[in-house]
Amino acid sequence: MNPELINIFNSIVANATPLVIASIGETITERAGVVNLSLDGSLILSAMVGFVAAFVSGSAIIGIIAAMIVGGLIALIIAIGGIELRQDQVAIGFVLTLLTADLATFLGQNYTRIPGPQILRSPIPILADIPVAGPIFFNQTALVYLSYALIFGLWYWLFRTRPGLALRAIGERPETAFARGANVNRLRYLYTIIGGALVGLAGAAYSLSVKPGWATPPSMAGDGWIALAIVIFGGWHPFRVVLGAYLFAGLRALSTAIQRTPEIEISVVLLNGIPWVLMIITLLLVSSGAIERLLTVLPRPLQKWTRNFLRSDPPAALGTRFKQK
Amino acid sequence: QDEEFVFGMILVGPRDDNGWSQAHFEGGQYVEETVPGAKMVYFEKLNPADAPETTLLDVVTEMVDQGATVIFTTSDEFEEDTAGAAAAFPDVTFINVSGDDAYTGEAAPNLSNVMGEMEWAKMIAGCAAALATETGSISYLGPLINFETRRLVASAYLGARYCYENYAGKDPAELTFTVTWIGFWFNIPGVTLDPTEVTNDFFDNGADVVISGIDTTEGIVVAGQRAAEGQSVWAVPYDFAGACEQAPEICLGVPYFHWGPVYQNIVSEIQAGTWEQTWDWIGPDWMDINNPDTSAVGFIEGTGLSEEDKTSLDAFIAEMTAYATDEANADTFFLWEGPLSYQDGTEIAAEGEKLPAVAPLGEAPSVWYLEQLLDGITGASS
Amino acid sequence: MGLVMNIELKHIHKRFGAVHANNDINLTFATGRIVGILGENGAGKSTLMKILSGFQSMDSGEIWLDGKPVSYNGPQAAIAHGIGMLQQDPLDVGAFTVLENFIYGQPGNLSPKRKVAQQQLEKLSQRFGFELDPDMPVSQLSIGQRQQLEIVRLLALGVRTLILDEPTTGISTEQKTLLFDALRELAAKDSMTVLLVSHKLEDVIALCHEVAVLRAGRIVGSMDMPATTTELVTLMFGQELAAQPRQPINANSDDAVLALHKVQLRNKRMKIDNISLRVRAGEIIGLAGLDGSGQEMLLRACVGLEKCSRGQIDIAGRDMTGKSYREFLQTGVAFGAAGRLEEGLVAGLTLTEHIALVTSHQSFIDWNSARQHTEDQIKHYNVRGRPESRIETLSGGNQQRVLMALMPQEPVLMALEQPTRGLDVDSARWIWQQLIERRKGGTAIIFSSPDLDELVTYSDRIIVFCGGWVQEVADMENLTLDELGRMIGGEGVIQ
Amino acid sequence: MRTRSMVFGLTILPILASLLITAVLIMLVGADPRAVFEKVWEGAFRDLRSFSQVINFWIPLTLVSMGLIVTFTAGLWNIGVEGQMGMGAVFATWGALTLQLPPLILIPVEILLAMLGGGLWAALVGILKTRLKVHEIFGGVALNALANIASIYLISGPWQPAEGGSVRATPPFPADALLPPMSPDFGVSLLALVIVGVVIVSVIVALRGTRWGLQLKATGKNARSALLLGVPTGRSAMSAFIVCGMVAGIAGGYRVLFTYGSLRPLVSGGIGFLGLLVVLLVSIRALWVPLVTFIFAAILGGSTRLKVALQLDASLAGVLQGFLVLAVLFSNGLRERWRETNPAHLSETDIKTPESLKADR
Ligand SMILES: Nc1ncnc2c1ncn2[C@@H]1O[C@H](COP(=O)(O)OP(=O)(O)OP(=O)(O)O)[C@@H](O)[C@H]1O
Ligand SMILES: Nc1ncnc2c1ncn2[C@@H]1O[C@H](COP(=O)(O)OP(=O)(O)OP(=O)(O)O)[C@@H](O)[C@H]1O
Ligand SMILES: [Mg+2]
Ligand SMILES: [Mg+2]
Repeated sequence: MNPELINIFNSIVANATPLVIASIGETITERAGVVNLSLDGSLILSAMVGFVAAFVSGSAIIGIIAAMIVGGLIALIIAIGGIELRQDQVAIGFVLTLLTADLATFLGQNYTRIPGPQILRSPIPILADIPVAGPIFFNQTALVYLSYALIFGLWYWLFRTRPGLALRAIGERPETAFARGANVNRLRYLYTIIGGALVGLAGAAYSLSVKPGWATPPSMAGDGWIALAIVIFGGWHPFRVVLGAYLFAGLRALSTAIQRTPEIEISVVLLNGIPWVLMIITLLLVSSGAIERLLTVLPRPLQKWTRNFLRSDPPAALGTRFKQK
Repeated sequence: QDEEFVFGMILVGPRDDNGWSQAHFEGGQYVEETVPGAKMVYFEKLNPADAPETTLLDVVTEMVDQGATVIFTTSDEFEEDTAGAAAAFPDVTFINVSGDDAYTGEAAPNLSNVMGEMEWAKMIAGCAAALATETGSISYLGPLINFETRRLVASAYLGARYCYENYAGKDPAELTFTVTWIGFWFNIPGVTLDPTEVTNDFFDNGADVVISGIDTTEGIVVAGQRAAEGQSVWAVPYDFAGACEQAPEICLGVPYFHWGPVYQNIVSEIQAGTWEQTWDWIGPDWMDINNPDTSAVGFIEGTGLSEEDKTSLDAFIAEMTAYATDEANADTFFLWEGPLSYQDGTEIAAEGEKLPAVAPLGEAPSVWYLEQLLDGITGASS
Repeated sequence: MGLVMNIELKHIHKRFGAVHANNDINLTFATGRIVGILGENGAGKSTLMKILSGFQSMDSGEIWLDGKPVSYNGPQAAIAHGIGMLQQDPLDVGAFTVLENFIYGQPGNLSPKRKVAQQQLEKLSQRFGFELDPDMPVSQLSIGQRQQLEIVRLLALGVRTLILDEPTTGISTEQKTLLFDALRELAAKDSMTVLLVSHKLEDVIALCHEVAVLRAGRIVGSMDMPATTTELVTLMFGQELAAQPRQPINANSDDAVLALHKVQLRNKRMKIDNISLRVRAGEIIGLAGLDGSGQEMLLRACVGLEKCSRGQIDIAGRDMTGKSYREFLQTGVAFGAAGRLEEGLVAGLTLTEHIALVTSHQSFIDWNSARQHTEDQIKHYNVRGRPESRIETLSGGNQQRVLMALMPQEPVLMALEQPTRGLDVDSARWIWQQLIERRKGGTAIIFSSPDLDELVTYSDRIIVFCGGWVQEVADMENLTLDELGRMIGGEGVIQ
Repeated sequence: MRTRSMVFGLTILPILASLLITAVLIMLVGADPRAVFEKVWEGAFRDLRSFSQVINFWIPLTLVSMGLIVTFTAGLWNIGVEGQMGMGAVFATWGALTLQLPPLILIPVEILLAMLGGGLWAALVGILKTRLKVHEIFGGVALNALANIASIYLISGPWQPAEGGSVRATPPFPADALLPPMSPDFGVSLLALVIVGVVIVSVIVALRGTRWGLQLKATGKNARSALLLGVPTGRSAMSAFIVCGMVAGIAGGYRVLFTYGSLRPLVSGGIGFLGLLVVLLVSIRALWVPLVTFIFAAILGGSTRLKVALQLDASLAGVLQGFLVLAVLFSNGLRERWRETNPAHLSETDIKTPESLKADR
């Protein structure tokens, strides 16, 4: 493969990483039956706090921790409002989307465009030498490696462990989970906060690595919505979610590449619409049942294997409230 | 005992963007320091992304209310609204940077335009890039496409081509000069391309120098990141004297505006009652382009420049100074002489012919009203 | 396996607001016995069983196991004490596989041993003759299979007392036999205590050793079996219920109100071919079959909610194939779904708003007359509720009455899913009175029901759905419940 | 007694709480909260000119909020309202730039065009929702961005003035194409005020007294049941989107035909999102909308002065509004919980005794 192409794929993986982490976080939250709609604002606020904390302390790690706390706190507000006070989760999430973005602008106003700590690429010794895949996947930042761990970790947790069964059950049928000994609401709190903390981590991945620094308008604005769409496209399955995130980053890279190609004459402005058109198309793909239909075409043994992977129904109790006795 | 003199400063970006807006803000501060009694009121981030609900007229109204008698509207984006505000407040003087209303005669009598001749500094930027590049591939991070941005890209290109051939001693045909436009002066998520991603894309595709044409610092930030990861890449930021601080070790230098003396001049004239409507395009002080009290435009060499390249660059600047201080070259720019043609092949200056700095649009080609990019540049002209 | 388990309930009280659902309940269940818990709707049966199995807390009272008082919070703790309950709608997770469902809730370390669990599942299933594919998603099982899964799951957890709340609704005769055999074996061989809540007296008679009867939250009596249906009914309602007189149809015309010509219906799970049916005015057609055998699909197809993939549907002589539900409504059909608050009534709207929704045909609503109309309907249908009451505050029976009131006065055809679901004998009879009233006016009725008794009692003709096939009962005169049950289970189907 | 003071407390509490939080934040960046609230007040009500600026926010904000009352009633999250404003502005701009008509005809035509643009864009969200099952939140977010991009494309491309291309604005509209202000001192359009009045009254009447309104309500509460009761729910939802889109279109049209006098990028100015906050704040009670929008408009209008006078970022206004809505949602939740634990306050139809149930059997 020519080196430019490897570079480009490497950048796609790097650029997709915050999307991956955020949508994995949201997948966890939604698997537990809670919608955290605030992603777009959460990413912005946690990116700001992550950068400022890293800047003030001089340590990227402290920045990451601060960002995760912010993400977790936002999720906690959603959990209290949605679980304890039984208000519409979508409404709270939406208000928080706007509020946290404004809060970031307001509180971060004295920290814009200053150089601060960054997380740089650190190739993994032997793996990075694998032809093609090595330089693409293993010449990356620690956050990217962490995202790999999250992907496989979540898959293992969901489909191979007892607590994973409970996590899926509280999102699918909380009554059952309750009957089998789960403290549904407490678990929902827990996973909502964990999911939110991961969204916070994704915010830090922007401001400390992928789009280093803090500025207004925040450069990650809009990505939260895309991450939410990716979760749907990904059918709440970690592998497919990741596929969605990479696909998305790839197609976004394409719109830059198109401008570089003088043969294709298309208005620069219109090119910027591509991600949004893509977002609708991917959702259409899922909602039209095209993916489900694929399932019926497959031979039977494969069907069994792919059923989990290709599902497109949200967790049955998503966004609902559970009244624990 | 000094009578207070309030002037307004309206910025399109944040006052600390390390770029265009910060340069204006510091120009205002310069006036506060040098003109007794002068006091600045400012409004930053007046743009559709940061303050979607606020209009320029709202801001002007507030400023007049605070006692401002002269207001600087510091973006091409404010051209129409400044004209509207000038009509609404005939007693207040408006200075729009840049704009051409005062040139075309559309402006109300209380409105002037002023701009610095950044073209010179952009040529130096192009030269520095050409001296540093190892891959022979230079990328230009363009904002939106208009007359100003096209002529700045072209200036950088001309500087690069000239130095690549005459100072680096390489074949200019092998120089790649690519521009990618993000769609606005700075990143507006969801509306523009992301300059961070675009800069990464430059480096991924083999460029090793990025010249920034946008108001903000993404270009040098990404280059700094890449360099920290071990790549040999460089950047030329834009607009603001301190922009190199984002990543000094890979900064080749920065072409910048120094608005302080320009603004001080205007304010003094208004105070003295000698102000008259003008359309000003102000060049550098050729005695010392980096003199903070006299030069409107300058180029600060960066620490990323090697000793050898520094020598070459100084020689280039000397050559340019010699050209510019020669009376015979009045109202023309260095390197802007034929043969020059547009991207589509239309010739705009024949061999030996110099392109005029400005001529009414549609009557003759000129640097100010450059309608396309020059032949040899890769990237969209419109 | 001779572990003894003696359960004593002492002075149990439970209130829901003003409702005294359990009022000083004292009961003893001996080991190895199968006990029937009877009572009309709202008597407090489910509440008591939920308290015993930890699903609900009691206000006061004590539970003694083997002579010792115990207290537990939550069903998991009850299971740890050996008491497990099987809910009417089994509490499982549709998105899980059978094996995952079996594993979920078992104690153990982080990562369960799937092989070991699978062997355990297979061993238990084999013992009772259950057929459970471990990799099948639960959402694709029938109710009966889900119950079986729930039973083996509880047994694997070491449960000594098994509580079943209305387990025989929606399962085939075959599965019922299997279930009852298993329960008898558990009581006899394993000395387990089995508590059975049921409205179906014949089940109770077939299975139980003794019964206890609740009314309005109190124990009103108990008796040892065997006993006759009449004796049980008298104990439950304090009186003997008169048999419903059967009205002959006055089908004086041969014109079909509804005609299906070689209709094919399909969904993700099944395909039913070649359904042909003519329904005359005033006729009542019962649709029998296990849950999800296609009865619902057919009912919905008759009102345009389900598209036929082939064939033709006529309503009152008009070809309606491929028309929308709204167009069907205009021809004078009415539809009542099983889930009242999910499909039929709008929680959050008042009774008046419901009435106005179906009766206003002007752009502007005359709220005064709508209210007047609602009051009339409330009187006519004997609804306990006021015009401004929100619909969800009414009890199930009253909601069903409102649903009737919302249907057009003289529809050509009524298609009803389980019209008496969840209603007690008394309310169910009232509903049927109303329906029979309408058929006199020429309305044809087509309904489905999991209750064979109801089917046999009220239908003029019965269509049986089984495994993708439909078949009409030929000899209605001599049809017995047993026979119908066997047909539902798949016997005697002409393939 | 206790009940009333409790309910009152739960209404006043969120307002105090959000003011308090905002004050703390202001101190956090080293400013004086009193001065901030003072400047905002001054900025809004200093003189006729500043007051007219408030009204100029109030007009589109009220329009949009009334439109959103309709979609919320139908149970729809019309986040796409921003884009609907944008498209209203684009269509009105087309009229203003190209049509040569006497003002008496031109202005109504422009307003109709704005309704058409907003309605069309809303219909797209509606089709995605009702036919293609794409959730309206995602359809809306994407179409917002696309409306924006479309307007920037038109501004910098086809509608670009000959002498320079940028994404800043179209050339100013001819004077005849603009809505006239009431007086030079009070820069507010009388026509727009009349339209707002008509919209407020019609939405309230339509939701309370018409079959369409009742059908919307039923669709919003339980679309499946509503369908089975004979409500054309798909059509209901579509009509709610379109009505909201048309009203939002007028609001967008107002921004270009009065506020700016030309088309700008992001012309909606975030007013659509603010409308969503308003409707959440009033829990879909239409009567409260004009008052709440007035308060929001005053905060918005006042915050320009905040920035000029105190150099505080105007995002503070958004922070205050956001906290207010959040606090109200939370206090609603607290109130419901409190009611639950004090069942005496349930209306008597909520629970019946077994005796009364048995009475008529
Ligand atoms: N969670 C609850 N909240 C309020 N009231 C309740 C609740 N659960 C039950 N009730 C009321 O308690 C009474 C007893 O209900 P229960 O479910 O025990 O009756 P049941 O005998 O099982 O009736 P059915 O035969 O209809 O199942 C009813 O009046 C019911 O309305
Ligand atoms: N989960 C619940 N929460 C609150 N109230 C409830 C609940 N369940 C039932 N109720 C109330 O209890 C009363 C009885 O409800 P239920 O549906 O059990 O009646 P029922 O006794 O079965 O009567 P019917 O024979 O009419 O169905 C109703 O007023 C209902 O509002
Ligand atoms: Mg009941
Ligand atoms: Mg019950």
